[in-house]
Amino acid sequence: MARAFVMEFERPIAELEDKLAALKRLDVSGEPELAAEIDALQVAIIKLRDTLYSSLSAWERVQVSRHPERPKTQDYIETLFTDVIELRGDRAFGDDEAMFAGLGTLDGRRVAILGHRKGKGTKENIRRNFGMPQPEGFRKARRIMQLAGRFGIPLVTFLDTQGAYPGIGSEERGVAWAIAECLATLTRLPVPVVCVGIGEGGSGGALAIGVGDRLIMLQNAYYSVITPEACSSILFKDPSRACEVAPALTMTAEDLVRLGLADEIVPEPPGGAHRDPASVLIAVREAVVRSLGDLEGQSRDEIVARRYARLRAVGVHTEGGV
Amino acid sequence: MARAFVMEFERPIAELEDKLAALKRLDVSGEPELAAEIDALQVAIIKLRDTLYSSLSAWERVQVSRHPERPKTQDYIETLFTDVIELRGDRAFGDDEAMFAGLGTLDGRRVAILGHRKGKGTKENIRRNFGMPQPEGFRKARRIMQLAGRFGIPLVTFLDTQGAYPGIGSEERGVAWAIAECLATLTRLPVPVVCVGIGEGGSGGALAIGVGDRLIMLQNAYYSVITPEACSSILFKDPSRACEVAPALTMTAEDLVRLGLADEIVPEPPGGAHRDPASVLIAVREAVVRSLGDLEGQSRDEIVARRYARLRAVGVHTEGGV
Amino acid sequence: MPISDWFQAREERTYIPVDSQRSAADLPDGVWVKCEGCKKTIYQRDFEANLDVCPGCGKHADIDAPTRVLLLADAGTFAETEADITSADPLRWTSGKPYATQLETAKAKTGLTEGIITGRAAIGGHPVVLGAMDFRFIGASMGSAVGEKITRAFELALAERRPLVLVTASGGARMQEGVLSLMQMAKTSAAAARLAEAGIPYVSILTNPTSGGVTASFAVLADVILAEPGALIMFTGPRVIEQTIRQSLPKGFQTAEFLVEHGFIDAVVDRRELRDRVSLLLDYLNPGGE
Amino acid sequence: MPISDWFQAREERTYIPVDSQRSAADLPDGVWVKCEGCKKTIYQRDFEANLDVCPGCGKHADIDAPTRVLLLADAGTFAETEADITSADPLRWTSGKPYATQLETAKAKTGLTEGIITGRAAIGGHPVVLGAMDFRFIGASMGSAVGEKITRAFELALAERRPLVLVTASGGARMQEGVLSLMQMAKTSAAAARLAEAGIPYVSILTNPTSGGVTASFAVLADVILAEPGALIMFTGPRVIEQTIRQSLPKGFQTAEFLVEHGFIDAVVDRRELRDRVSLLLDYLNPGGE
Ligand SMILES: [Zn+2]
Ligand SMILES: [Zn+2]
Repeated sequence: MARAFVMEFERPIAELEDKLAALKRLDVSGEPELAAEIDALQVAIIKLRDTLYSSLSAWERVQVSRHPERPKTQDYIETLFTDVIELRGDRAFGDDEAMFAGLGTLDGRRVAILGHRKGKGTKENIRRNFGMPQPEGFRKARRIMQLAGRFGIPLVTFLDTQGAYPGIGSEERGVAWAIAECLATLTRLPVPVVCVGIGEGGSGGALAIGVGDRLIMLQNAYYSVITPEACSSILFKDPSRACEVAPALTMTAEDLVRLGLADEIVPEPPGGAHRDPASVLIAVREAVVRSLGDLEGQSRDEIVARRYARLRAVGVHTEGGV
Repeated sequence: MARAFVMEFERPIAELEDKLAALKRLDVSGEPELAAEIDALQVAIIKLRDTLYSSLSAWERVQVSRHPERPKTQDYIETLFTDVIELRGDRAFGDDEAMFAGLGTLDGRRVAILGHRKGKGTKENIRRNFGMPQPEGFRKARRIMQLAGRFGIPLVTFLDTQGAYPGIGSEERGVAWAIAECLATLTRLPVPVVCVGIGEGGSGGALAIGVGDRLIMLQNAYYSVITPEACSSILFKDPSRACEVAPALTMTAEDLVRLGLADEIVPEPPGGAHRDPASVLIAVREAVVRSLGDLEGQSRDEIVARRYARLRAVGVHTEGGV
Repeated sequence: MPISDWFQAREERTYIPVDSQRSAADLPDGVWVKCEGCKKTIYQRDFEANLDVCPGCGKHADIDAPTRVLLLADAGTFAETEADITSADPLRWTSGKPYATQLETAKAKTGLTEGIITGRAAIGGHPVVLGAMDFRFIGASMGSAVGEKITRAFELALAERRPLVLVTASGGARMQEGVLSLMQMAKTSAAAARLAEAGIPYVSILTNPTSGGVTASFAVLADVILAEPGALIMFTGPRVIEQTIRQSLPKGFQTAEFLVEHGFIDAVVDRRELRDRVSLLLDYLNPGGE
Repeated sequence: MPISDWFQAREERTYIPVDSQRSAADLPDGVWVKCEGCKKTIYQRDFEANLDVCPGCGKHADIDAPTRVLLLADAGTFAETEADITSADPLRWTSGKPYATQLETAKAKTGLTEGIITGRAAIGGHPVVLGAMDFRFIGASMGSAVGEKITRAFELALAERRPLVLVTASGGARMQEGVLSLMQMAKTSAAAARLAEAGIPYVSILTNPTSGGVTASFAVLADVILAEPGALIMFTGPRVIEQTIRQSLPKGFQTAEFLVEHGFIDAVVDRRELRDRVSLLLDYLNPGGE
């Protein structure tokens, strides 16, 4: 795999890899020491990566979650589902390519699919606005939620966005209204909803399609009220202290499970999901199928009542001095 | 009243009025013949107007319906209703001033109000796009229909438009979709709906708020699938033969009553509603109040079922060779 | 018109025959048609085998309602309904060409009784109610008869809890029926809304051209809206808009692709994939239990 | 905080006193405030008599939640609910200023227990549930406690079939509660949607400033949305947008007036007319019979 992008905290690994690559370019025939050094380096790289990834900090996970080679919504849709039909447009203003909406079949189950859609490469990323939806994207999502509700089709969503796009048009066309209407619809949707955090889960833009009956988080995915950089900017007038605030924000998969917000974590290989996409995709598939199975057989009223109870329990406050 | 605008067919009256005005500027003291001539002219004008208006053609009525001094939606709202609250915006793109939406009280009844809103004078007309709504206007109307339905508030609508605005933005933002969604909502709205044709009733743009349980037409209002000019353009590649096609289009209040589409006609004074707005406003008020009274006391299901039956009966076709 | 007559009807369609010696019943190899997109000539036989899509440029030629039904319905499943509904001439319209004459001409030309065919059918094994409009019949404009047939299609779908699939192509309202024609927009929209309330799926397929009162009523009230490539879909026609705004319209304005970009259509689907796509959609959209 | 303390709380608000000798309990004639709009000085007494609206330029100064309740509720009708709900520090947040300290400071400064007051009240004789946010309390940001109080307000309105009136003012989510704060958007939206399903009216009044996660959840899910003149209402703050798009924003961007023009707010209402307008609205919007 071409190494196009190095995360800050992986610099030591990258240096070893550079060294290894240089050695490999030499002629090792009749140079047993060289060959041994290569072997040693390869082991060292694996060990270093295992060590680093055995205790990633929150901020390091955020970086992994943003890795350009990380599997994207489109990868999940293409790999997990068959018979996919994309449904486009908000019926009011536009079709937002930062949001995928459609139908697909997963292990024989017919479901509706929503997902933030980052691009691969600059051109696609520009078209998809780096996965940051505008109001049209949320309105399309809401339309497909309603379609799923009308026809009793379970909904699976993939979260991977830094948030709604912060532009003039977004505000002019009521991004807050669009998100709120998604939330109102999604929280009362009378079909099972399974959400999967596959990468970034930034603020209201993620939440708009990120509330359901099950939340599955990839190990290095995050879900946060605010990006660490933005939080750092507010607290310290300086975005560079993101690494300090990231742990405080309780945004990692582990944090979410501990807080009772996420139901399970799909482990990632050392180095992150992009180091072995197939294993991650298979594990996600398994988790989603299992979750959908768990949620089967409830009446529409039960589904809505249970989701309300689940949401109702979220939060920690003090009452009557306790 | 300043004579700012003369309709083609009223030219003979205008000429007599000019003559009368000229005589009146003379000193009549000691000129009994002059005084007698003035009296005679005044009588002649009244008689001529009575004669003309006793048998207006369809095309003449269209002209009257467009008279710039004719009472507008805003006049009806201000005169008939108390406690009016305007509700603005489509919650998606804009607020269209060509469509009024709000709440008001009529003879103690609380109702929702919709109406095409032409302006008075050029400046206001430009702001209100000459009463031709764009998609935002229809979406606002639909929102207020839904509000009325949710809270059991009867709806009164005032029709006065040449149609939806035929512009690029209208098409880009889905005017057809916006009108269709109005129709779907309005035809199934579980509250009484009374529509009043006060002037122009052009095509889908009028229909979008013009379907209900009662249709009251002013004597010179029209309601048509197409404007006579546009029809003439299609048939003869020449808009000037509007006068020929107007009667064929069956668009006058009388036509609509005969076809069973309108329930009653509010008579207008000779010369049209603008010659005596007060009497027309009072008559409209009386007709609307009576219609609302007639529609009281039905369940939501009954209302919807009766409206469907009413619509279901519209149209004349041949079946089984009959 | 019974289903058995349709193959014949299809043979009788009037393309622009390059060879004017064309014989309707048995096409010799020498019969060509000219693609309206790339202007190239194509063997009519090849053209029809390709469902009237130009093998060169992909241009979808307009097709008639019987052909449309043949392309969409599973073989032998279509059973027409309401075939005896046809237009009266309620207003005794004589402006321009008399309406009665137009109706007679249209019937003779098309072999149809109105601008739409409706019936029960199966698509990919799914029982459906299927309707297809035929632009050759006075522009498949919506008068009382078309409005009634569409309304009954909605009502049949509701009564039998079958999904409804409608293929539109229409010049809009039928002005020869005056305000009665306008009111068909409300009638069909009410029927569509009633079907939606009952949770029965409705898929519409907008084909070239769909405009005016048809676009602004039942055609766009579907759960899923598909369109054929290049189809012009609009409320107001381009000439009227140009006259109003006194400027020329952007390229691609009011095409299916333009409408997808603006959020109004779910997908543009090649005619050759339409049946599969509709069938797959119906796999997902099951009539809900009421 | 009992209602009787509010008049006192109102006296204690910190304006920008031109005369720094200002005594809280008894305002002498010499106490002035400076209008943030036209920068003119006004007798504080006159200013308060005018509901903190500048008599000169009409600028609406920000007011606190107790004052807001006084202005909206019929005299003596407000009975606070859930007054004992306050924020915990679930994440033991210490980045920047420790959250626990911020909470203590806010409580001391405002005399409130959280960034919102809720309760039963009457407005123009209509029994309602009324809530008002207080920006002085950590920007009335929505943490678990605010989210819980709002959710309970919706639930109380549902249980007693009373219309709900909420006055918003908020910096958005309370980041000191991390993702728990984000989830309050979903919780409050669910409660709002549930109230709407039951046909109970909900009127929201957006005041300066309302932003972020509050705007993008319960605040805009109302049947009728009013706003005060000049109020800034947004999802993303102007600085972040400017940094993203690298251009400056149009004049009036994100004001209440801007949002009316763009279709998102029903009306901008002068504070001095708000009570009457809400009361009139409630004349029209009756809780539907379920
Ligand atoms: Zn071609
Ligand atoms: Zn001032």
